[in-house]
Amino acid sequence: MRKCSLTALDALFAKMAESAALYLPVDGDDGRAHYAQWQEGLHLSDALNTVRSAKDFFFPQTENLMAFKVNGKTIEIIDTRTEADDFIVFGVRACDVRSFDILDTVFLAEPADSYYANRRAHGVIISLACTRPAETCFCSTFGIDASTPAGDVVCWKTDDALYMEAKTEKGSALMAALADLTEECDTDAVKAQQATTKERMAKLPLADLTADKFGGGKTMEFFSDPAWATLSEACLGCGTCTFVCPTCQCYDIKDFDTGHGVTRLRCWDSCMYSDFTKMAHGNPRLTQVERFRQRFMHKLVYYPENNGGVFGCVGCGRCLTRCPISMNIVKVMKNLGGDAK
Amino acid sequence: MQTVTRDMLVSRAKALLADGTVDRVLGWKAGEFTYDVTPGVFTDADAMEKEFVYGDFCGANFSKYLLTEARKTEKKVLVFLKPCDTYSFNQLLTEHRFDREKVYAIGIPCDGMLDIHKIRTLSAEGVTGIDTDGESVTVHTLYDGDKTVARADALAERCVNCKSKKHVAYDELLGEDGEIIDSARFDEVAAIEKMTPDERFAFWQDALSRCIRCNACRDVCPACTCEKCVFDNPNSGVENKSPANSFEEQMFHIIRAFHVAGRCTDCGECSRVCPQHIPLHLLNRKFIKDIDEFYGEYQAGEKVGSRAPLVDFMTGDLEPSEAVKRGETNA
Amino acid sequence: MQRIGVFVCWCGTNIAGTVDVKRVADALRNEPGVVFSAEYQYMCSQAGQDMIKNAIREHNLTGFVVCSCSPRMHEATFRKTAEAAGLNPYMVEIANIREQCSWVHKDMEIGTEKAIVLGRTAIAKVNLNAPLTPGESPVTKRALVIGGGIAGIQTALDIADAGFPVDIVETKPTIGGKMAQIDKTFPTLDCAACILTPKMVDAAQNDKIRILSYSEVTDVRGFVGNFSVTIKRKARYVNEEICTGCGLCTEKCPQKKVPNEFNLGMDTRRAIYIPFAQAIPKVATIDADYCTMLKTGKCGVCAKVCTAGAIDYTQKDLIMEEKYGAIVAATGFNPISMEPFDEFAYSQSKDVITSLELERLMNAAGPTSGQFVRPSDGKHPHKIVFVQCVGSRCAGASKGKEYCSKICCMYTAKHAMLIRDKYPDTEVYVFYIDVRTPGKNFDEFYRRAVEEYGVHYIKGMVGKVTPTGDTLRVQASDLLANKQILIDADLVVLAAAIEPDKSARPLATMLTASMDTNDFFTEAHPKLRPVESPTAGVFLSGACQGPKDIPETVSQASAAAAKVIGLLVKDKLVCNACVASSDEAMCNGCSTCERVCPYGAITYADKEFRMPDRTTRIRRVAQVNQAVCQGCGACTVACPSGAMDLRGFSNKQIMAEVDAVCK
Amino acid sequence: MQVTEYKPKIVAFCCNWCSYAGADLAGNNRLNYPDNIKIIRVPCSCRVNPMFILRAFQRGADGVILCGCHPGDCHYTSGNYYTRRRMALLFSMLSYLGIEKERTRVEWVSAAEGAKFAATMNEFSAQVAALGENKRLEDLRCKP
Repeated sequence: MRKCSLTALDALFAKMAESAALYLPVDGDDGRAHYAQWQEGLHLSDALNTVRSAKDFFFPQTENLMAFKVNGKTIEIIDTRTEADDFIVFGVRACDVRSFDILDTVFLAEPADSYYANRRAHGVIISLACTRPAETCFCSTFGIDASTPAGDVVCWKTDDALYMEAKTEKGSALMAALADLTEECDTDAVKAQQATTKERMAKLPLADLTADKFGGGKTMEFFSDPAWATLSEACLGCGTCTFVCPTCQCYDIKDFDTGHGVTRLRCWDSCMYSDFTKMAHGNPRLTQVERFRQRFMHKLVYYPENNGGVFGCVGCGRCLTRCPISMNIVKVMKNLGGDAK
Repeated sequence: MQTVTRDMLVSRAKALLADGTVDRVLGWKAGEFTYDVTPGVFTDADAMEKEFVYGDFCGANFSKYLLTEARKTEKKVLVFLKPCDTYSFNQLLTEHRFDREKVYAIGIPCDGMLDIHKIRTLSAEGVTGIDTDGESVTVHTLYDGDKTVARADALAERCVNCKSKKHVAYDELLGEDGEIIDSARFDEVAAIEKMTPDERFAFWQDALSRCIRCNACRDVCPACTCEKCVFDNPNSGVENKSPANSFEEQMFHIIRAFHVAGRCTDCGECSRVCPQHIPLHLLNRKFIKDIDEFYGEYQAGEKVGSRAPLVDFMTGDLEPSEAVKRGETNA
Repeated sequence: MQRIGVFVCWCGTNIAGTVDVKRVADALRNEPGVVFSAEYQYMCSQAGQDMIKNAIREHNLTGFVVCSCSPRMHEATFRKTAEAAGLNPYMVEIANIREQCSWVHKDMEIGTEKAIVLGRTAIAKVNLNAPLTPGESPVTKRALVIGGGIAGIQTALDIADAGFPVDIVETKPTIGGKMAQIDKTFPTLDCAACILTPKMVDAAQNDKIRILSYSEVTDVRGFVGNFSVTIKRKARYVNEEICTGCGLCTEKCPQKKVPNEFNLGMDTRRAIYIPFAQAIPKVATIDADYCTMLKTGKCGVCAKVCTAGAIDYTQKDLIMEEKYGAIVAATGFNPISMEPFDEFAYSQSKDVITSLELERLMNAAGPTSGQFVRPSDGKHPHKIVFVQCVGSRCAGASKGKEYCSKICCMYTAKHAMLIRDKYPDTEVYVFYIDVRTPGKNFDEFYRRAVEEYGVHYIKGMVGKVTPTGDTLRVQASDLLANKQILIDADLVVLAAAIEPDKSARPLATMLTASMDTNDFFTEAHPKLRPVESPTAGVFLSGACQGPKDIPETVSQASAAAAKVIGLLVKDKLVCNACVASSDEAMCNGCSTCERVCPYGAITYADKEFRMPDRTTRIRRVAQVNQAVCQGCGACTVACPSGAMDLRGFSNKQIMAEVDAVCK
Repeated sequence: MQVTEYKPKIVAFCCNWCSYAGADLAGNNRLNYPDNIKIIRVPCSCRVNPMFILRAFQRGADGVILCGCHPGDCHYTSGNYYTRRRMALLFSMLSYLGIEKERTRVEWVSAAEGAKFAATMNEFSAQVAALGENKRLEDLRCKP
């Protein structure tokens, strides 16, 4: 384990930014933290987490897949793929780091999504342990330890220093480059912080929430639950929960007519939208009840069923704070199966 | 704290359920925390007793839910309307969006609703509970103990700039009706108008670049009730699912605001729900301010059946070139 | 996928002089959808049209673009060509490469490039064109003539002669209009009443003509062939059916001080009156502004003396709604007010009069019973000055009209001649800017006034008229002699400009007929369609379209009648094919479109729909009456969801044009 | 160095009854105006949806002008009155968003005003040219 004094943090960031674009959470004008590319004068936010997750760097909301150039009656196909530039995402919390396991399962399984794989290969994730989890946090429900995140490099920030530990080859390479700015250290301060954080985790309002009743093989148990109708009755059908979610991975592919050709792009889609899964014959999910059910069944039942029991939620709590009508996965988990609180 | 209490609403709703006037009640259901109440439909007294809550975070405008709820009821659906909601209610009636006969509307006074984001910013993260009492709000937090913030500071933007405490539609009123307020709601618009074009462009580029095109602003908007929105219609020429670039962001927000121009009651739901805190109300209010200044004051939803400014004209209306000059006080 | 043909016209050298037509044809051949492209000297010629027809057959064209002159010129021609070759006429688009390209630009390179873009734009549109079929609407075989002057009367008589019923709506208690006030007519000098009143009687006796006097049009709805008109029949407090027109009441009425408008206020009439002896209908009318009975409830003399019992003080305005297939505007003219022309002392001296006032002074039935005397003292005038163009041809002036009132030169010559003829002891001076006499026998008439009757024509303007004791001091300039002139005149006659009647503007709004800046009705085409308004089914008769003398008015009146008859003989009208239509699946029924429709073409219906969620719902949806819709497109923009679209100018078509233009 | 004069792309929506005829008249009278202005014929100025204007900018237009009958002279009686309100609000909004107000215009041109049509187009083209390329309401994807 190595550490760097907080007074030298800027120098550390400057060093990192030399070889790759460095993104880190900074406070925005709206009083909330957003990712921004580091430059002299930008400071790491103290906020618990960013509004949008680090997913955006690897699976951006809009991505051009290919292009067609049209000239009169001829069409030329253009492969727009290029090798990605190296980049570093700093300050990813434990929950969001876990989301990459879920995204990787989807995008890196054969045939791998070359666009995603390209970014994963060139991106380094530096995680940051939580110290003050919020009332909306429930990562422990999914077995995540907020005090000890995964990542290429893991960091703990105390009052005076940033403690760092490489976890992967990419991480080790990065730490080697930072050797001049960091010093080897013991793990006492980190252990103390981890202990405190764990205590805090245990006292969170949602600490007792479990996903035990969900998982693979539970489709029949929950699919026809009458609670779906009441849970979804106020749902606006917007995509907020989907678009702030670090694990949602659905997309649509569209052709944009540029006037002189076509840009084929993919963009995030939301299962909450009425035209999601719309096919030639219409839409198999007729009402918002079915769309709403799909989103939560996917995270709590279908995904674990297909992926060795891993849930499709990481408990980051974004949907709890962002949903316009305050409906969210926690309320769903508590109300399904006749287990209303 | 609100003047009307949960018990007042529940007892009135129960009575109307009992006497057969209504068979559905639109109300609020408690969440995990104080602030995360969810709109819900109640059909029996027991459920109401168990789950119905009312308080400073019950800001959702129920009028749009009437589009679906009024179709489901056999008798009438009971809806509680804050003063600002009644304007949306009337506007929807003007546009024939639901059957007035299927609705029983109770006007409830409103003391302003609180904004959880403002409370978090003013107190601390990790809000486990909120007590309001008169002019102060006590916030219970995970790590910073109890914090007190002034109620006035915690009010949602739309409540700070409340335009009316007067109900323009109801079947019955709980408590006292208020007055139309001479609010300062256009001050921010005026401030932007005073900027240079470069500053205005930078301001909006910054705001609109945050858009994630979740459509929450549209989906919550009581004026957006199209059977098929142009942004979801592949044949409209403007359909797109993502804010692919700054043009898409601009186009979405210009068209969204233009489509509700003259129909927007300034209920403020769009800004409330925006997960990216884009000040959408400043777009809508720009149109309202322009309409007021160019064509005379007009409040959408004040009267059922009123003629919206964009489907009306005067032979002596000002020319677009003049309008642009007047709308830009900096010039 | 369309199979589009492109035909580039040279228009002789009109296009080919500035546009490389071959290059245009070659470039457009490569556009998506184009399967044939050619150029030719004159596409609109028979040979050119045959070339198109052959290409349609040989290449199975589904649509074509003609790069030629303005669509306003030959769109109809090429649509007919398409139809003749079995193609839907709406599968044709015109790229305007003459008026908007070759005639605007001088450089061949620029003109050619632009022509290619315009052609490409038209191709982009045709790619999205769909065959359109115009609807049909029935025709109500009855006409409405608004205005009962000589124009309205002639139009009504001609329409009635063809066998169609006609209503004449006249705001005054009698028909007759301005001509009834005129004494003699130029250039024949026959008496106006002698030729007008028989026509008035004809109209009254024609069983196809209904005269709605003392009435106004208050609302017009509908469209060509199907107008629905609201007419207010003002209360005249006399039962028209019973009144015999004996005139006893008009003699006995104690209220004697009512200014007589028929004599332009130069004498008085009673509160109950018949405007003039030959009035049609010859019935009395009570002037509510002056009638003591109506104002105070005390009097009732007329009711007492009326042996027929026709007086009805309780009569109310009657609103009637009638259906018509065609409407003729014949609202006529008025002399403009002389108030702003202080320099002529019109308001200071009774002896400064307008020409129309002179007509009444000289008329045997006028205020002086035909005695030509000064209004101030009843003395015979010996020196008379006529001032021409008062308020006419005032370009740039703050008062008056820019246009020539056309009739003044001739009636002034008439007046001068008549006075010199009857009273050889008078001296008559006419001040003029120009004397304009372009009519049959007009110049001969004017020459007679000068040569035979010794009227002093002086080219020059009167600067000022000052009442001085008994006379009027006229200061003027003689431009030909280049000197100032002072004349002490006994009478000054002003040839006041004429303007459209004030009722024309609101009527035009109701009719959705356009007007020029002077409030004259605009004709559909100044040369080729002079008696039609651009609004289908609305026709123009008489001075409401522009200043006219009587013969011209009567010819136009008959021409308008011919157009009306041409419309009314049809059993069905073919409607505009480019109309709005609502996609009911997307319509919200919000009523926004209805509010902007100027024709009331949109209505709503509750219909049952199978919804995407497989439920059934009754929804309120907009429906467009295709016979009523004129295709302006206001509703398409008002509609927030885009459910309302316009055939022939659809959202997609216009956006495709935008794309092609910006490419 | 070769200096090429910057030619802005301009879309002119013209109503069929007045302005399009006015443009024809300009041609009849051989009045010159820039070739970079391309006319799109619409039945009435009220047919022009704000979406068309945004579309033009998206597709690379540097200026958009709407021409209709003079107020009061609309072939459809009231269409241009609606246009006037719609465009007043739209243009004011564009300006509010910091987009140059000189890029948009509404002008009333009658069928008799060929000279006004040409003069307006010359003037508008010069005005837009002075602003340079449209950068604030552009869609980079649509650039060639």
